[in-house]
Amino acid sequence: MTAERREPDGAIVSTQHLCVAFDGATVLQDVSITLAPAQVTALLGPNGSGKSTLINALVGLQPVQHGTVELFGIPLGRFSQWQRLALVPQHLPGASSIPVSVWETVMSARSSPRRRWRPIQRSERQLCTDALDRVGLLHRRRDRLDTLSGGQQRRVMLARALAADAQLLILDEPTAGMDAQNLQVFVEVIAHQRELGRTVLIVTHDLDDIEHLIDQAIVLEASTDQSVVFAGPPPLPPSMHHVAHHHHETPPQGAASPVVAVDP
Amino acid sequence: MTAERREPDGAIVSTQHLCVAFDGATVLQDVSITLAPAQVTALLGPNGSGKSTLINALVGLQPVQHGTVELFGIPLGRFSQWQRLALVPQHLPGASSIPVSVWETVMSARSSPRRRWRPIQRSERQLCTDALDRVGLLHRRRDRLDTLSGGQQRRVMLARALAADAQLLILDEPTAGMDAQNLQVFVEVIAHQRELGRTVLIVTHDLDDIEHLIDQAIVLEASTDQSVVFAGPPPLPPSMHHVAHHHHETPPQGAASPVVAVDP
Amino acid sequence: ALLLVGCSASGSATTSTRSHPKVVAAFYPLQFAAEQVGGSHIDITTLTQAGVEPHDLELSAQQVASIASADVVLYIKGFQPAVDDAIAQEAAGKAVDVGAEITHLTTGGAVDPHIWLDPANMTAIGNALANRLASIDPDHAATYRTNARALAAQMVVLARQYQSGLARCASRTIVVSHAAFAYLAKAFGLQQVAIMGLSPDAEPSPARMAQVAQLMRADHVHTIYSETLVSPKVAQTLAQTTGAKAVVLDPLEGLKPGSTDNYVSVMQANLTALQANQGCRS
Amino acid sequence: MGLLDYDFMRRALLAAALIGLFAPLIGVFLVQRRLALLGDGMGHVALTGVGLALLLRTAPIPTAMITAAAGAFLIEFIRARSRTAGDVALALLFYGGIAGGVLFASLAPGQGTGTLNAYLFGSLSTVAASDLIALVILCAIIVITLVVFGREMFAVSLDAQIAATQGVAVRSISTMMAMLAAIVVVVGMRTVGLLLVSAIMIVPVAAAQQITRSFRATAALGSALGLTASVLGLVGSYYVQVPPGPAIVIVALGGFAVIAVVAVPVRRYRTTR
Amino acid sequence: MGLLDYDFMRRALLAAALIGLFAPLIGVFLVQRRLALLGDGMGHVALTGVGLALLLRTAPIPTAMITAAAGAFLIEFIRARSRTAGDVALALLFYGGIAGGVLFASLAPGQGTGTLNAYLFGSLSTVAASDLIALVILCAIIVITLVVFGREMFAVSLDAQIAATQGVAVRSISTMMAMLAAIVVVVGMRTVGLLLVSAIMIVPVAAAQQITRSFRATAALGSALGLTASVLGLVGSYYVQVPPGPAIVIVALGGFAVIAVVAVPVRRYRTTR
Ligand SMILES: Nc1ncnc2c1ncn2[C@@H]1O[C@H](COP(=O)(O)OP(=O)(O)OP(=O)(O)O)[C@@H](O)[C@H]1O
Ligand SMILES: Nc1ncnc2c1ncn2[C@@H]1O[C@H](COP(=O)(O)OP(=O)(O)OP(=O)(O)O)[C@@H](O)[C@H]1O
Ligand SMILES: [Mg+2]
Ligand SMILES: [Mg+2]
Ligand SMILES: [Zn+2]
Repeated sequence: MTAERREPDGAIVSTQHLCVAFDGATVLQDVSITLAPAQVTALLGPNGSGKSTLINALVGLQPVQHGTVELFGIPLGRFSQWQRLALVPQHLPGASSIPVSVWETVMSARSSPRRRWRPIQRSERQLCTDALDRVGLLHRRRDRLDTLSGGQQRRVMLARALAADAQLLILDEPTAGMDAQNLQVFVEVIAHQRELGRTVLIVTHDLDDIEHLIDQAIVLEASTDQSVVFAGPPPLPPSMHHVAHHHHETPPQGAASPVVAVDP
Repeated sequence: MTAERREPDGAIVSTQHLCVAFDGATVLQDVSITLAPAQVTALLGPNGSGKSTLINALVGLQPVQHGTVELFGIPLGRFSQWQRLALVPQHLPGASSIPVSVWETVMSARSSPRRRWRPIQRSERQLCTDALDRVGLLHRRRDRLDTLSGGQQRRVMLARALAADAQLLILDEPTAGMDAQNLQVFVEVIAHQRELGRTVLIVTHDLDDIEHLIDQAIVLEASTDQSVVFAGPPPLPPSMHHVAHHHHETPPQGAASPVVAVDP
Repeated sequence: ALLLVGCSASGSATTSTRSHPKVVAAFYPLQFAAEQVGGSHIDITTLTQAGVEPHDLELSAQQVASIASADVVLYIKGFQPAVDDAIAQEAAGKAVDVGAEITHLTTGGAVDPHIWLDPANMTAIGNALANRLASIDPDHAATYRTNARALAAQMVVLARQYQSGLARCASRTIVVSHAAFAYLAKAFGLQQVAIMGLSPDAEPSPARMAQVAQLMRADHVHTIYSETLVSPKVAQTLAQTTGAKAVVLDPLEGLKPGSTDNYVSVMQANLTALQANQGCRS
Repeated sequence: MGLLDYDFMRRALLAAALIGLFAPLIGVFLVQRRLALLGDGMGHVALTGVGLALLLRTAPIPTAMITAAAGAFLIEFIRARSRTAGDVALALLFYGGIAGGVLFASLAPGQGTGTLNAYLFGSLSTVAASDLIALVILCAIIVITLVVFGREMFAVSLDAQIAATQGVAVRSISTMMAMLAAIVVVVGMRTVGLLLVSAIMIVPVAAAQQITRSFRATAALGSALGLTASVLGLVGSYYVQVPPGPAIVIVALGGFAVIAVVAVPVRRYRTTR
Repeated sequence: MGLLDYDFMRRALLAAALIGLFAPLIGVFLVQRRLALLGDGMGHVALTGVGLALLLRTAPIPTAMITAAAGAFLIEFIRARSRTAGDVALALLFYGGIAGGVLFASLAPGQGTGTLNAYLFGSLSTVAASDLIALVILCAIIVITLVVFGREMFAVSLDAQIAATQGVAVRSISTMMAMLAAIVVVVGMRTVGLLLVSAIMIVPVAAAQQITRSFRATAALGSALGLTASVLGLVGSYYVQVPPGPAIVIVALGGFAVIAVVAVPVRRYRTTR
């Protein structure tokens, strides 16, 4: 890995009383969260509770009505060290007019303005190769991105974020549509990132898969005075179980409830 | 419901020795499957095993190399009763140049050539209202589709398929990115469809959620002589557990395995 | 780019053969003048084919080659951009800008290129060409000068016909669809009212059309002149509104394809049309 | 007023109102299919058709109509056969149309583009009674097609793949849309001018889609804006002495700008796109 | 051969080769950003600039350059500010450009579009040595910009939102791309003609993208096809006696068709799109 490995004392990400509204309809209300260094945080909440909106607000893609965002201790408005974070959005890229290969997609993680005057380093290529290899798609690197299956494309986007070699990883539903084996790989990837001291924010609807990796869970709820209804280390309080665990409300033929399952 | 409720004796969908290849690379090999009337089938398999490709082949979006497809007993080439099936694709619609509302998206399910000369019926509007209500998005019907959250858009696409009031529902990963509560709604929707005698084909990576509804499971595997490695009623044989169940390979802190779990 | 420096004049070095001088005319009226002056002693090439609107001409490589190897190129500067460009590149010393000899009229601030519609200007064009031909082909200098005088005589006759033909007319206002006839009008004491400007392909404004219609009513004008190479719709519409009739008046920017007319016969046809429709007594 | 004293103004007003009202209804599908510049493209193709007609000595207007229809067909063919996006297919046709037109013109000795123009370009101030009839027929065709095929056209614009699984004949409906646009352009350019017809299909729709939330509302607002711009622009051009076509287009663009300014407080999100 | 005896042919060949080689490198970004018709649009905007210059009595070419650059800026502004897709923003500029040009021309009395054209349209057979220098400078600008900003331009074309979170100045880079295209078009139209420069940016890229699997390969193949078409078309036009610009475009379109036919057995999938 090329990037310096610093362990800042302060928060990697923090927000204070964040409010976001669309066309007058408030989506996020008074959100104050903190992501500590080298922690894995799960962002939970039902559909439409504002998880993606929060992420967009954190990285400056979404103007906010009130409140502040700080990245690496710097207010968002003055933040410029973008090479320190990497984002995987919820939506897959749409159809492209010009063919784009898997390799080019991953390599595009390396195109920050800081690297403008430098030719591509051998180590950067290595980062991309490693990232693609890690998600098991190195053999597809020469293929058009849009000829890959949905789950494969999602893994390419993950590899792209890994190739950024950033201290902060923000992943919006990275496991949606992933098969069990790749989910396993994903869990290993996140564990490895945590070992490297990286901070990770993961949006998910199914905590079970990654629960053992989670240092903190943040639960959003739509249409409340305070969007954040829980923030702290797992396990979640029983009343919040429904936003984080999929399939235990209708126990299949009387199955034993798994670990955190304290069904309402 | 307006459409006639027929219960055909023969298969709703059947394929014989289907082969599909892209640019010479074979994706589906010798696929022969049958969907019986009023049955719910789960289509399983790892990423890239060809689930979406198979679905596209079934509905004629994907030319096939060898083999035959029959819908409602009619060879695909001569099939014309398209109002009898409804499809939810894996990918969400991309950005649209012209704003499209949720209601218009759902109503577009009613635009088959057969209804060309008929004005929209009151009953058709009712179907759409019911479908949107069922997925809990009736209050969003006037909003632009692309201002909805990912999970909400997916539910709109489901409502669209329900509004088609078709005998055969084909759903490609309908539950990806759905929260637990909506998953519950989804399970109820499918149960209701089965009661109505509808045939349903669902692609999923996590059988647990819907296992109790499943009459048949079909498991695809990439790069084998025969793409279909299992077809029959659940439970799956232990060796196939990995394609259908998410989070039990790394049992979180020694949890009890749920029902079908016979881990390899 | 380096290999091009220093050989820029080599392309035209092949013209020293003592055959007929090669004359390139940019469009029809210049071709006519060349034919009259050069007769059988020169080879004439015309860049604008019959029927083509000359304004937006494009040149093929062969045509540029013909310009490059010409001895004389006749053109009107500022009228056809493609020709201007080619001459600047290939024939700077050999070109004759026939407009240079003429006092230009300006229509609304722009130089009006339609000089050929005044016969006197054709005489000037003929003389300029004869001088140039005489200098490059001294053997036939006398012939060229004689021919130019003959052209001048023809033009004098034509001008006299116009003068007498248009001497006593009920109306001296000619309403035309595009402003091509300023030189003709000035030469023979007519008043040009154009619905559109110098370019025939602009859309007329309703305000201008209403103005012209009012003016026609006030001046009792009963004719609107449209042209051969451009749509007559404007003239027709206005004619319908005012109860006038639409008549063709040829601005001679080119001949129609297959036409056997020449400059003089077209000009005479124009005169006949003007006489008939302006209420002229001869 | 004086404005309606001239029958050419009365005809112009009627023609402008008709085209302003109905062209955006086609335009909304063009924008959705990324064919916003189809109008201009079709103009070039029609020009090629006239060039061809002069070369072959056939009747120019029908030939132009046929080439434009063939162009519409070709766009959909290119889209379907080669993996080429709509706007790229249009660009191919566009540049092909110009190149073809110039080539034909230079091959048919004595036929310049000026001659071509004479066959094609109308203008609002010179609309004849017969042109008005053509326009009314055109509007009737638009309305009937939309009533009968509108739902299928919408489904195809939304998602061609899903539409195909509903039994919609995607290729035919696509081609029909492009053909309809081609007819509008060719009839329109003959009567009210190419600039006006191709711009009025698109600009009001572009203005409307900034604040609407549905396809239907976009079409309706676009149509209303088209009508307003047509009437305002034409009346303005009567007083200011400018050609009416460009005047109407400028008014419509002004409408876009006004809505853009008004819409900003309405939607303050979306920093990049 | 005889062909190279004329130095105007040597200059034409060099100009065609340069533009054929480098224009597609810009075109590939235009196609990706759905601005395939930007070339023609910029031509119209530049025309408006000349109209304005005539009205204000300023120097036409610099004014055209400035309006084209302003146009490029405006497209990105419209995209960013109003929720308007790239092709629609282009259409607005396009129709606005024509309407504005005609209006200015009609306001500056006695200036027809013919006068405007004189300032803008070059042609391959009349390229001057000074034009060649402009072209070489242009190509140098293209190469340098691509080397320095190419990666950021690619990231923005791929996904503007993600690029923004990488610290790429999306608005600036977008505007830079459009500006670059505007410069190519304005310099190109003066020297080799508008049709040729705007078509050669797009057609070879459209041909290439049918069979390539990466952006880089598309750019490279597009560039190679552009060069081939330029040289073949120019040489052909010398022998067949047609204007060289359209001839080159037709050859490039032929390349598209050939690749489309060759590509069908390669990719037999995708019935609708
Ligand atoms: N551009 C927009 N305009 C208006 N409303 C919007 C816009 N984007 C999002 N919303 C609304 O904001 C709410 C939150 O959306 P968001 O995408 O953040 O939800 P989410 O928590 O990520 O949900 P999901 O689990 O479905 O991804 C939703 O109700 C959505 O409709
Ligand atoms: N258009 C195409 N061209 C070439 N290869 C393709 C194309 N579409 C799909 N493939 C390949 O076919 C294989 C199967 O793809 P498919 O989308 O059917 O997988 P899937 O089972 O649906 O996977 P997922 O669970 O990720 O959705 C993949 O390896 C993919 O790369
Ligand atoms: Mg989300
Ligand atoms: Mg799939
Ligand atoms: Zn003229």
